[in-house]
Amino acid sequence: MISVSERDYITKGVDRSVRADGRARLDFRDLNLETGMITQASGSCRVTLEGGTDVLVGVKVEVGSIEPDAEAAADADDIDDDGGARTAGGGGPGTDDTTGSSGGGTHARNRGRISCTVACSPSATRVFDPRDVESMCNEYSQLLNRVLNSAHGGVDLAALCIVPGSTCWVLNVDALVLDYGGGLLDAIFAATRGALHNTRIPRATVEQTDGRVEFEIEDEETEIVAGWEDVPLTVSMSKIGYRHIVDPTPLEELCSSARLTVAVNRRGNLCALQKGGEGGIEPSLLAEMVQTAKQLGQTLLSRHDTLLAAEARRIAKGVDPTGFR
Amino acid sequence: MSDRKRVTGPEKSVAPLLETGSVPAFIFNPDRRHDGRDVNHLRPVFMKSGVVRQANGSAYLEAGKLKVACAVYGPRQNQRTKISATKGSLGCDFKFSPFSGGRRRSYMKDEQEREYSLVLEQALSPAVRLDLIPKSTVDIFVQVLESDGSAACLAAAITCASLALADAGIEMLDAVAACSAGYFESTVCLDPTGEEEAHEGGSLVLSYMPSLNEVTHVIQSGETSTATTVKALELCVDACSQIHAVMQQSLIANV
Amino acid sequence: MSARIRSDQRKLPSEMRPFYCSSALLSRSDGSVRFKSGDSSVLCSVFGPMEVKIRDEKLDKATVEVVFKAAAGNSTTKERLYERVIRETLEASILTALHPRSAIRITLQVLTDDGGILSTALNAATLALVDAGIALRSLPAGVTCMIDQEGVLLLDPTILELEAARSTHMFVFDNISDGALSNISTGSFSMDEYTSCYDTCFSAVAAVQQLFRSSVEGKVRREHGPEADA
Amino acid sequence: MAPAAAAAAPTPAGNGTSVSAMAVDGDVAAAASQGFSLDPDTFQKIHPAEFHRRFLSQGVRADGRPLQKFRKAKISLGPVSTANGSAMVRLGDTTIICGVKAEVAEPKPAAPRSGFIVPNLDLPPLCSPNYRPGPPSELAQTVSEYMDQVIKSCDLVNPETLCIEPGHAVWVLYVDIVCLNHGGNVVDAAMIALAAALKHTRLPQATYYETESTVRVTDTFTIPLSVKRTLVPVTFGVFDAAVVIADPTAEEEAHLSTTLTYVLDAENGEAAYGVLKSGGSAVPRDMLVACWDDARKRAVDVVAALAEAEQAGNRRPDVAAV
Amino acid sequence: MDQDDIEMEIDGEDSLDIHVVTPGEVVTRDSAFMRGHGTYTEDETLVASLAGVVDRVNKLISIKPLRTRYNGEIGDVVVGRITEVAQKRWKVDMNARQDGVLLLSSVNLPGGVQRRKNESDELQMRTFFAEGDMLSAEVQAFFQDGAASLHTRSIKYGKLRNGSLVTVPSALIKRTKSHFVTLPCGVDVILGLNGYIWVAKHVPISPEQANQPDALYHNDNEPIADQEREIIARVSNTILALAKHNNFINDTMIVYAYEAGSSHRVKDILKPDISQEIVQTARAQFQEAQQH
Repeated sequence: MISVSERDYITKGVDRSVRADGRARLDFRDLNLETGMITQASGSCRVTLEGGTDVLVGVKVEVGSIEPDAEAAADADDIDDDGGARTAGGGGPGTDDTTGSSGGGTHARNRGRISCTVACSPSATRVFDPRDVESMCNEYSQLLNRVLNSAHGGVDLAALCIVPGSTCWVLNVDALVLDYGGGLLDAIFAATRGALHNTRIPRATVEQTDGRVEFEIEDEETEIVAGWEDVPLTVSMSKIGYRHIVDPTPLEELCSSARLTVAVNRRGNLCALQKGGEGGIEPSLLAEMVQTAKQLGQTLLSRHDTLLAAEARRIAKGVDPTGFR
Repeated sequence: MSDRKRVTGPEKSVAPLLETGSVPAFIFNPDRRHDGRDVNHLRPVFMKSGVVRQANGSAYLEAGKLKVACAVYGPRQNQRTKISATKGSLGCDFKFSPFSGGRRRSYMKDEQEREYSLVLEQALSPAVRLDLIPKSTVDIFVQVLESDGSAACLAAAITCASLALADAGIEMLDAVAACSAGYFESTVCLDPTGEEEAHEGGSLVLSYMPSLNEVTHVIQSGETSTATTVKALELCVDACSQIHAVMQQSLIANV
Repeated sequence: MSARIRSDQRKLPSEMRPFYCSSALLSRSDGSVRFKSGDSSVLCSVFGPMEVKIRDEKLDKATVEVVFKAAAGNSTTKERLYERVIRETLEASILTALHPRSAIRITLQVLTDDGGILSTALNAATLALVDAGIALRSLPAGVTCMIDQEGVLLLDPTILELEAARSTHMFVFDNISDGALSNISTGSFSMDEYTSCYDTCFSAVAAVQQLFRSSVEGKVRREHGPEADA
Repeated sequence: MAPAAAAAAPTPAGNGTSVSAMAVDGDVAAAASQGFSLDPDTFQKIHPAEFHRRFLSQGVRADGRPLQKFRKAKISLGPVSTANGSAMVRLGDTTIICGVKAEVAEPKPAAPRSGFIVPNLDLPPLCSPNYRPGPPSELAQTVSEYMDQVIKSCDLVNPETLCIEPGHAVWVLYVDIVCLNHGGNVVDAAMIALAAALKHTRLPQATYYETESTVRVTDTFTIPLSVKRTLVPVTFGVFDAAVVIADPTAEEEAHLSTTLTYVLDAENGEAAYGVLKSGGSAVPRDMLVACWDDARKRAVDVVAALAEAEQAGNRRPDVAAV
Repeated sequence: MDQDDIEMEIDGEDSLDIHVVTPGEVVTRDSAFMRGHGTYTEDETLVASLAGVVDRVNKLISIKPLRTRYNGEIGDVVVGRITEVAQKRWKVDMNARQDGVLLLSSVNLPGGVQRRKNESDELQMRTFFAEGDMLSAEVQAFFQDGAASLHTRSIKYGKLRNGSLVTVPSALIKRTKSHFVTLPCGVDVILGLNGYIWVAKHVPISPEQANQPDALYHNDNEPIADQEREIIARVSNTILALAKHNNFINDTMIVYAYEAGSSHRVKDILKPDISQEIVQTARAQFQEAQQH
């Protein structure tokens, strides 16, 4: 909840580019990141923001079967549904179709998939109506699924295939929001990218013996997730008054009439665009926000890569993570 | 777990696979698409309001093969107790009929339907004068009878729901029109069909209030450059204005 | 009729299986009855009039709830159809206006199913309502019959017989109306066959009604002692 | 007197106007003398049962139909091109759309050649304010179940004709019936839609490949289903345990003492595949027989509507009109 | 630590050390002590029921928990947010176990202190305080159920404007002479003992302005210059930096820390190393001042 005068104070501050915590409109808070603190997971990453937001992402790699429906759906004459599957993502049959079925759906048969869920720990969100939390988690899960499972999500899905047409790796990406202090979606993407960087997949060797395909999994030898560096980060912009800001605090989120989330990859391309919130945005402002987000995204990505490199060095040195201490 | 509240068939069934090579290769021609349009054209759209008798407002929309029905009930007493007293709320429910797509859909709401319900709410809320109906809710039910492109379906649902809201006499700042676009490399293709959708590199759905010149919702997937996205936004804004005109006509026709 | 012997040693197509009932079996419920027709048997318990959920509350009459549980397995739409038929049948017989804003809950548990389970359950429910002392306008009773592939009408068929049915019919009559309260017929049948099923069931129900009567008399005698006879 | 009567008389839409104006004359006189009258809409809201009773006592109904008149069944085939078969049926305001989707499943070991037909009626919250999102209502569940029992027991489609490869693969036909507008008597509309959609259903040519244990199909739907019979459901409502009305509307349904549904054979009205009467007021034997006779006449009309739809469908394969 | 050790130290007359106990730990077996808050007795022994510091006043032993929700005392100045407008009362979130209650009869209404309340006031309660509004108030009494009853019947209490809220653990706020301070940098700070701190532009109110009918409850902020916004933000961040390092908060501490951080940009104050440096400098300065 927020009072009228607080709203006015924040809105005018945003207009003047002096926010309540001293940041300018397009300043981010410091992002802290640590990887590999969950030993049972194939990969993990925790991202905290100054001011409370705390997100933990675990990646669990498991062997799954390529659903025969994937092909059917991708092939099915002229009808959408595979398009549906693209957005449905998570575990649903027909993981992907964007590269299409012109090749008789062979693509869909040679791919792994990523299944994402976002959950909120009750402590993080006790101020909200549980239903709002549920729909927010659903919205974010959907966006993660849609981005990561698309052809441009970064992760090389074809590399996750073990036996074409039957077996593949499934990356279960589970994001848990431990605390909420605004700017959640961007933090979830940052933690997801970090966790994928940290993920190690066991090596699978495929053998063919008299027509039967068998594969063996060696837990000792592992591989990194191919294409993690192409996973995009999101820049969420909140429209307050007639201006927009990044990385809002909870009170600023309450003052925001609309949110535009833009996923940007290191090639500087947009991978997703999604508006949230209850207000409208003029088309010209929308275009401007897209441009801004692209530039900010590039900066964020290079900063993120630096943090991950530092983490990689720490792990290489064998220094234990701080974890939850 | 099987659904005990419906007549059930065998435990598991799958859509059959097509014979290999039975589908002709898809070729995208920006000037002449499979249904004869070029990339800057929408499918001809038909709308009619007032189709569900017992609803407070309703509408039916047809664009090519795509068919969507929507009914609006309310404003009625809010079921949720803990809701801000000063504003009303929209309850949106988006459902694909089991037979509406390539693969049979379950009656249970899947992730996509839940997401689309949320998008529907987000796209319509900026237009509805919720401040005038405190403590009440307006329930919007959208049923897709036949789908031909999921992005196009979402856009059609938003347009159709907006028409139904107008039919229900619910005060709005402006009617919301929505349209979809697909990306083929750097080409932006308006209102892609299901077949095109299966081959596109990404898509965008834009909801727009023409009179107020405000975008109420936008959602995009797939990788594009900013220039392409901006182009798509412009194209969709124009297309939404066209759809808006059809909405007005159909409302006037029903008066 | 030929000396055809039915699947369970009954001699005649129009012969019913022996049926019994025993009441006041369960101490927790307000009324309970086990009704047995051949090898089909159903246990029914009645609770009420009692507190009703606000959602189901009716201002001018009692809410009748029926729960039907099959002998094994989870409830499906089949049980739901049975529940609806039993509820709608009994709602018309119970004097619901006597108990506004309250609930009467009827729970039916199939113990063994050997055909005609819906009519057996309905009979159990009627008697359990009587046992619970709930005011009734009349006593509905149900009977099932079938027509086999040769067109022979068999009354009160067993499961084995039902497998060869061309059509099956369940009728409910009570002791005051001159018509059917409920009827479910499926299969393939002609109008003549339908009317003869109606007639056969109508007269068969009289026998069930007779049992109802003696059961009620027995109950009264037990509870009130010899003065009830006076 | 006359102006007061006009104000108080519920005016039916059709040919019953004069009759119904008379129907309430007596009361109107009484009401007018007290200087009190109600307009028809208000009267219907306050005393809905009485509102209908007055009409029926004069042999006419609120929507202008005579007691025994059915609403015309409007049928169109193939409105949904994504389905293997589909039909849309309208009875007055009631609109129902039925789509058949074919999928492949393993048969049960006990019946290795038998396919499945799975009918379900969906009454979504869209169609009426009485339904809320969530599990299907009791009506939807029980009608679905009854339809399932009827089509199984009358052997509408021989399940063995749905066999692709004995013991390995059979067709499952999901018959999903969605109500878009609940204007009363959804049972009739649903079953007509089911019968029409099944007749309209075409399956692709399917081949079972043993090596990969999959079924592959051609991309065109060509093979019609062998539907043995045409079912025609006919529903009557009984008002105050005595007045029989055909094909009740949603407003009438709320005040009926019982309903009576026959499922007749379209070709031979002597034969039936089902009767459903669940509780409520008793229906005497002669009423049952009389209604059956009326139902036969209705069956003829429905069959004609079906035939008309088939012809229209042959001319234009995907007719779509709501 | 061995149980006996604790007992020994507590029994020892001049023990000034801080003792931390955890629930279930025996505090003392000496039956001469009285059971206070956060303890219970079992078989003549005094056992801790909270994790915290042992606090002894003569014979009374209580445990001060390390972290807890705010426990009000009569006379406390608190800052709160209206959560609900109810019958003749407002519910106020004040970081306590229960929402505080502000009765309609405990507020000053426009039109002078002496004005009688009437029914129309009940109907327009939202024009005084609406959901979300911030206010400062004093704890006046406690209800039977433990909820605090607040009042704003003083010119210094009432609706808060022209600034923003900072939240810190309530234990860090020290009780001082005045919780309303105007810092040398020209910013007003209200240190609510419940851990809510209001930082706002200093707006002097002349008596005649205060008598304007809508002076008490209007929602309009004064114009605030960018410079002033930055100072408010700086003070807010300084307070958060102090809280981050578990330092107590009072006006002098804020002033010291404010000065210590003056060379840094506002948005950098909360960076881990900078905040640590600021707090350390401020602490040193504070201790120095204490010694003089």
